[in-house]
Amino acid sequence: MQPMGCRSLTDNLDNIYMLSVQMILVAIVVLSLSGLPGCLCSSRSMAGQRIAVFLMVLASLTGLGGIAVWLKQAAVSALSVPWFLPWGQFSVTVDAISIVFLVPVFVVPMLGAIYGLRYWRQSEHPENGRSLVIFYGLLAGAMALVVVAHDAVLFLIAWEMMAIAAFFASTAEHDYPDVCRAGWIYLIATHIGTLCLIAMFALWRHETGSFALASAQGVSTKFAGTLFVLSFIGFGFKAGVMPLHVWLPGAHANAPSHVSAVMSGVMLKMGVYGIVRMTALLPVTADWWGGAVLTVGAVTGVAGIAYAIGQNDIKRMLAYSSIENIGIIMIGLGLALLGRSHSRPIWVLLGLGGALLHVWNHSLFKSLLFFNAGAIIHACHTRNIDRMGGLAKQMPLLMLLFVIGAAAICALPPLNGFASEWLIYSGLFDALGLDGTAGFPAAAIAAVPLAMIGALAVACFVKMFGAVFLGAPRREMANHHGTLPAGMILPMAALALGCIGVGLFPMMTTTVLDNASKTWASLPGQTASIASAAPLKWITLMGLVLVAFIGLIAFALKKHTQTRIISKAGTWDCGYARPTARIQYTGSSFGQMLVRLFAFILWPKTARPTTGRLFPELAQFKSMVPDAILDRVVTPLFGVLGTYLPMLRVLQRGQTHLYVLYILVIVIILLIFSGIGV
Amino acid sequence: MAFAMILFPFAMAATAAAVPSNRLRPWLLPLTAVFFSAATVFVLMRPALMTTSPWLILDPPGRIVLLAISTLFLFCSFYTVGYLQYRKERSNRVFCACMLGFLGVMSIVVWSHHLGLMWVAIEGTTLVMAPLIYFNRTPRSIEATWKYLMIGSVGIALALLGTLFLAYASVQAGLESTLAFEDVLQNASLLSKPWLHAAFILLLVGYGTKMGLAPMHTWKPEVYGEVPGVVGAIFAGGVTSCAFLAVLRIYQICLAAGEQAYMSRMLLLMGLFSMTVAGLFMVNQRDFKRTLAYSSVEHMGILVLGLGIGGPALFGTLLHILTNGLTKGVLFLSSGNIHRAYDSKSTDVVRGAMRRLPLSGTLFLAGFLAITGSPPFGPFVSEFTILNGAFDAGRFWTAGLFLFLLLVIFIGMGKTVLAVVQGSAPAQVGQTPYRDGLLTAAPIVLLMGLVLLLGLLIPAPLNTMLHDAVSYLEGRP
Amino acid sequence: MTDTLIHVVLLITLPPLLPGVINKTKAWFAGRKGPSVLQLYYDLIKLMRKGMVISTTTTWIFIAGPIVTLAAVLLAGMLMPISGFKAPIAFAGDLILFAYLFGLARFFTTAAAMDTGSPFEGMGAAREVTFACLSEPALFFAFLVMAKLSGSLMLTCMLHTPAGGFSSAMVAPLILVSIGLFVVLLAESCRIPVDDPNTHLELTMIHEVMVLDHSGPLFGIILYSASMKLFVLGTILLHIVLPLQAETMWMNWPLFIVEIIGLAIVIGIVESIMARLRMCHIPGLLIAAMLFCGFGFILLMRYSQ
Amino acid sequence: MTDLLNAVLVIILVMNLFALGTSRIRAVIRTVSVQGILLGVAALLVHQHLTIPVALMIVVAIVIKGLLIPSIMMRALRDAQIKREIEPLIGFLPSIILGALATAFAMLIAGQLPLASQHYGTLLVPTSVATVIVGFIFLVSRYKAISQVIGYLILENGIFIFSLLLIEAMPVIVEMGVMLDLFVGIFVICIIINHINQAFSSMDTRKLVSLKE
Repeated sequence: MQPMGCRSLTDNLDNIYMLSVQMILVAIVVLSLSGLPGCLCSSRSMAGQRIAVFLMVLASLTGLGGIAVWLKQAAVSALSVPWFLPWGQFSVTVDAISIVFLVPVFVVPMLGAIYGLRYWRQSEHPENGRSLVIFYGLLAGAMALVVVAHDAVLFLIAWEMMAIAAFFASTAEHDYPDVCRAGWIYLIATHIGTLCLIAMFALWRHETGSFALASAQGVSTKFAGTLFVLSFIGFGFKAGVMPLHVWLPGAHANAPSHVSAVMSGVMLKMGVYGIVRMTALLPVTADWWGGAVLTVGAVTGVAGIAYAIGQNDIKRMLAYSSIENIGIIMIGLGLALLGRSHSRPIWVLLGLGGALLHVWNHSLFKSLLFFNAGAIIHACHTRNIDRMGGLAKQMPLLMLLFVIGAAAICALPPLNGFASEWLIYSGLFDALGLDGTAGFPAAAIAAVPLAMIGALAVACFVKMFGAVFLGAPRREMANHHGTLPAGMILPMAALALGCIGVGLFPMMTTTVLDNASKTWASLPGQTASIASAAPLKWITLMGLVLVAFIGLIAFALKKHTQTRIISKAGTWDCGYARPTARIQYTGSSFGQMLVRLFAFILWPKTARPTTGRLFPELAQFKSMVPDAILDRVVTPLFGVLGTYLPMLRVLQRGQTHLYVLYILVIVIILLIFSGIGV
Repeated sequence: MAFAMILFPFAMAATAAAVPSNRLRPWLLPLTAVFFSAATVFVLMRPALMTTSPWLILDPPGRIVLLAISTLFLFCSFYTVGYLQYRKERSNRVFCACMLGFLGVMSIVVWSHHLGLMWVAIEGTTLVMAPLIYFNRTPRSIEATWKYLMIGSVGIALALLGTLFLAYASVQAGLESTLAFEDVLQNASLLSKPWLHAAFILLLVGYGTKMGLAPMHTWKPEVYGEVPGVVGAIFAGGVTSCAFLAVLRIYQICLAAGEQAYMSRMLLLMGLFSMTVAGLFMVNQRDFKRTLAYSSVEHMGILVLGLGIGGPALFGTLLHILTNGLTKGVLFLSSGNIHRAYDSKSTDVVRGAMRRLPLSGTLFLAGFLAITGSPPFGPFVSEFTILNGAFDAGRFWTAGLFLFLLLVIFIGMGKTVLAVVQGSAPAQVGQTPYRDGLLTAAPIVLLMGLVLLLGLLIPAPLNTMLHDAVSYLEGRP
Repeated sequence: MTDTLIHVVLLITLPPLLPGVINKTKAWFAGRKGPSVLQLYYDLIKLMRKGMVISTTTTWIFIAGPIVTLAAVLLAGMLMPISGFKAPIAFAGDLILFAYLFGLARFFTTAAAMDTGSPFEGMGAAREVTFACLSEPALFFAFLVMAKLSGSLMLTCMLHTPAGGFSSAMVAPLILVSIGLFVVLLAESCRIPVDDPNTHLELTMIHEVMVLDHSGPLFGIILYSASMKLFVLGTILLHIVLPLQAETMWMNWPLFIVEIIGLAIVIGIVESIMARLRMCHIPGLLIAAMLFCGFGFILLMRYSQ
Repeated sequence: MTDLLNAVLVIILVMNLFALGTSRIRAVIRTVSVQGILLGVAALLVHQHLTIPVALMIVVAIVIKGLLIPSIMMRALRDAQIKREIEPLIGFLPSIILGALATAFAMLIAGQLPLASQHYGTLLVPTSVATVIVGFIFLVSRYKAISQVIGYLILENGIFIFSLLLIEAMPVIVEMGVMLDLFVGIFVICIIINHINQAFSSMDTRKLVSLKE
């Protein structure tokens, strides 16, 4: 992906190729600064937020326009101006890969901002509303910059701006200890990641001689491996790959819902972008890269969704399911890497194509679901699904949107999740070596965990759906906002339409995906396009047929039952005299069997009451699924260090004469160290 | 010119001692600082003025230190006015005089091109800072002053011994013995090695004590914990930089003597050790001012580490003098405000600073992010350059250790800082009247702006200054 | 064209026969006369005539459940080939759609069960999704094997016997896979030993308990699509177990009918000679099935190297 | 000439040990002041041909080290009304032994360091190193603030002894600066001691441990 030369800003202002880059840059600047005008307005008024949202919408539309312009000519367009840092240049490049990731960056935050206009009214949150608006905009802008940066230093700066903005945005309510803790864990995790990246880029410069993120196929295998590992760890932290995901559930659960939506729907993908970008630049020769990514992906996927089933906090469930989806993306990416190392274009096409399409899809349905969760929390004033229930009656529209999102994330036809997973499946099956060639059957086995993920996802989202919307309300929902404001519905509706659209007409996306995979790897004989590799038009057809069947049957049934008596009665109580809402199957009880099944990875905590004696008093049974890595490995480790390291403080007990002694000692040590033959 | 820049602050100090009004006196600082900074800029633009006498030359490294300190002092002086308005209860005569006195002594250090004179001046800084530590007149501040004086004097005594060794190195080599920097540099290669080595060790330890390298850093947490924020800023950004300049001179001599390998071992050892100690002592640190002290230890370590790596890392090291100084200013001044507002330094009491003091709290947090090397702030640029230098020098393990220690320090420091700024203030906090005022907040904002600027671009003149300094250090014309 | 027509006709008419056959077999084993083999047809007709009682707790999901299920199973039936003939709908990768259609059906069935708010139906739904998580992987292992054998991603080709029959090397994997698939078939269509369709204790049931509240035409649809699911999965299994080919093409139709009825009888026999497993042992059974298929795949890979 | 010088230096060494050994602070201060005067004498001995500035410097040294500083310390002592050092960290006898060891060690080190031709045979280097180390022992082992100052003074004396080696190298002005710094330093320290005495009503540095981790 060589940029078309590096011209200076002035002499390519008139160049049509540059138009798209310039539009995108403008969008980035406006997005990043969108919150600042609000500082002039009162922090209790809505004015600031309104201005910010207006600017964000404007900027995002500009950015999307830039993407459209780019798609017209679909050539790598680069822009670079000299920059007064010890190193190199301010240079940005827009190529097919950037485009793929730019789309969600410009779509989701915009919708989130509109949603936030109703969900997080600055007038109702004077203490944090303003800073939230500022950092929300900065987050969006920084992410866009990350995607187009073509210089390692610029990339790092954008990357850290993104991380910090996300930190401030997600800890908006830092009065609550949980929020602080989650933010702190996130900050540590992201910093470790950044340090890995810093090391990686320093090594990169040491190897390639410059910070330009230009193709480096000449790098020696050893260093390529090191660079790959460093970047996979560094970006893996952001993407939330197991076991580097520790920060993710807490941060997502404690952030305001529209921030969670952006973090989960877009920011995690920046980690994916990083891996995709680096693997595009590096020479992929060894097939352990692909194998590793594939394995990690499979583990991440299954473990992620298993954890999701174990939770009862709606946003934690969604967060873990994001981890699962990252796993799916990694499976696709791993297959593509194998395709690179075995030079099998078809695997690259299907693997990378599926992964990138899933990036889009996940950003659609996951932000839809987070918006939805926000509305639910708004209504129920709790995040614990075991206390909800029967919401469908109050909010039928919300339920419809939820069903679409849930079905999509379970990859059920005819929605978009199915399209991308179908591509990945096809690629995995192709890895069997169907056309008699050797193939890489070990990779094909990944189809099995993928299937398991699908089934578990159904379980997870039926649990959530049932516990939140269906059945009877478990406790009288305190002060409902019976109807949702349109400002919150519209963004969700837009996303839902996106899910349906991509699900029914996936071939609309193929040109971009083909471009991206060509940019990613140019293998001999890589002329085929995804459309030719996998008959996507059939997906459309099947989707329509399915819808038609459902319609027909429903219609027939309606016609048929018109003449019949339809009587209403209470749910059959199986002869139990006085059923109450509390005897319903809760989310926890729904997931309990699976939790026990997966106990070997989940390590659930259960507190059993001991009712041995006669006349036992009131007892209660508690069970929860904490994050094994975080709560059983990381936290204890830090605890131990926190208790034992401070013991060194005996060295600083305030006695001056000891301090003088240290000086004498170090002199002697240095004399010895320098070889006291002086 | 040198005399002007040296004598003017002393004259102003004398005036400050003479002025009777407790209210007007502080304004002498901004006045002096403005003129001094103007003079600094004036000198930096006219190479002709940089040589006054064989003993008083403003060489390239000196320029950078001068720029760093006078900038820091400029902002601190305005802050001081604001600060002293809250300390009406006691006379600020000595305080102002000593602040100005420091400016004078500092400019001797920067100008002096004679090792003996430099030693005298640096000892001078020790002496002028002592009354500033003692400003609060509490038993704790007496103790702090005592420790500072004892440890500082012992260190400086070793530095003197080292200086004498260096002089003797030339005598023993049968040369005309001298301490004039240029002459020593001229025939550095002829110096008698054993004496040179011994001298290097003593000077490193001696001036290292003033810098606050571990394990000679022991005075730092005690002192920084007690002094007013602005004095802390002068310490962490000014005094330490002066001492580092001294180390730079020694480095240059040993480099000229072809002792790079020998030095690197020592410097890397001291640097990494200082960073380690800083990191370990930051863990679960309750007193946020002590945390800043350890952060200062860490950054002295980074400077020395940069020297140890040498060659490719020198640029970053010199830049780090500037970035570290300014960022330390931000941190100490804002922490001073927070301390004033809560009347406590313990994170058990000090919470929710971002709610209580939106400006100072945010600046404190931003300063933390900057000092721990997050892009896009100045320290990131310098530390990243040092890291790249380490890679270019092929010192991969050093680089790895460096990054790891940075992580440890980030975690250690972050816990304290976040505890301070986040959350909501506990109820029982005594309601002090303090609110961020123009004079106590604006300077910090501007400093932060500078730090951010240095992270985004390095002005061309500064760039050339740094490059000059590097080539000067490496003895290239 | 005619083949397609016959396929559709069989798909729509034949399924209700299978439960009848199964029950007849069981009755015969128990020495009873038992209901007519056409019993389910009668039941369906009766149910269709009835009205409906709908719980006040429910929403449209309750009604959507059976409808979506039927649609999904129907489409799955269209994807599945019958003996030698090409399936009405066939394209590369249709096997994945096939599998996920059952996922779709499961989503809405269980959701409809949760919709009633009845604890028992929730219990059933939980069991349904839990066991599916184990049977799906087994199914996909089987798919992998078939795909490798046939070198195609199209059910029609995958299930079509290669010209020279299977090489002896392939027999062992195929046996393992067909055992696994048979267990999956029993689990998915809720037969003993996994589930007991005609028990009357809600606590022990899986599928039946989920539909407690459905009545009249809706219940009819449910029973019908359940039998169709049995039919579809059975047909898949038959392709692997008995890849017989009549010498003349049209003879394949009657042959197939005989085969499928035979399968129903086998299931009946299994149901009569086995007892229902305890709920806590069912995962073990399904994991065993998964391992069978998995070993089959690994064996196959050994051979194909 | 050299023998005479060495004799003086030996006396200085002995005084170090004496200072280490005695518990009467007053006596220690006297020892140090005498040491200061002896240093001046040594300077004269090192210098065959005397120049005005050097002579001046020697006089200053004698005045400051021998008279001024001791008198300041005496006053501080008077204000504090203390006579004896409390039982130090390292007892008196052990610290004498340590001092002796230090002297031996110093001889060893000095043997390692090559000397310029004109300095062969002088004990200057070992004496100075030994004195420096003795100063350190004082600083480390004594509890009374005043004794620590004495230790610092002994340290400075050691350094001064070394500076005799290159008395012509050091420009007088610098020497003056050094002297001045030393003087002011001690002066300030004594002021602080005074304050310590008022604030803690004692000179025991073990009371100065409120600042710590």
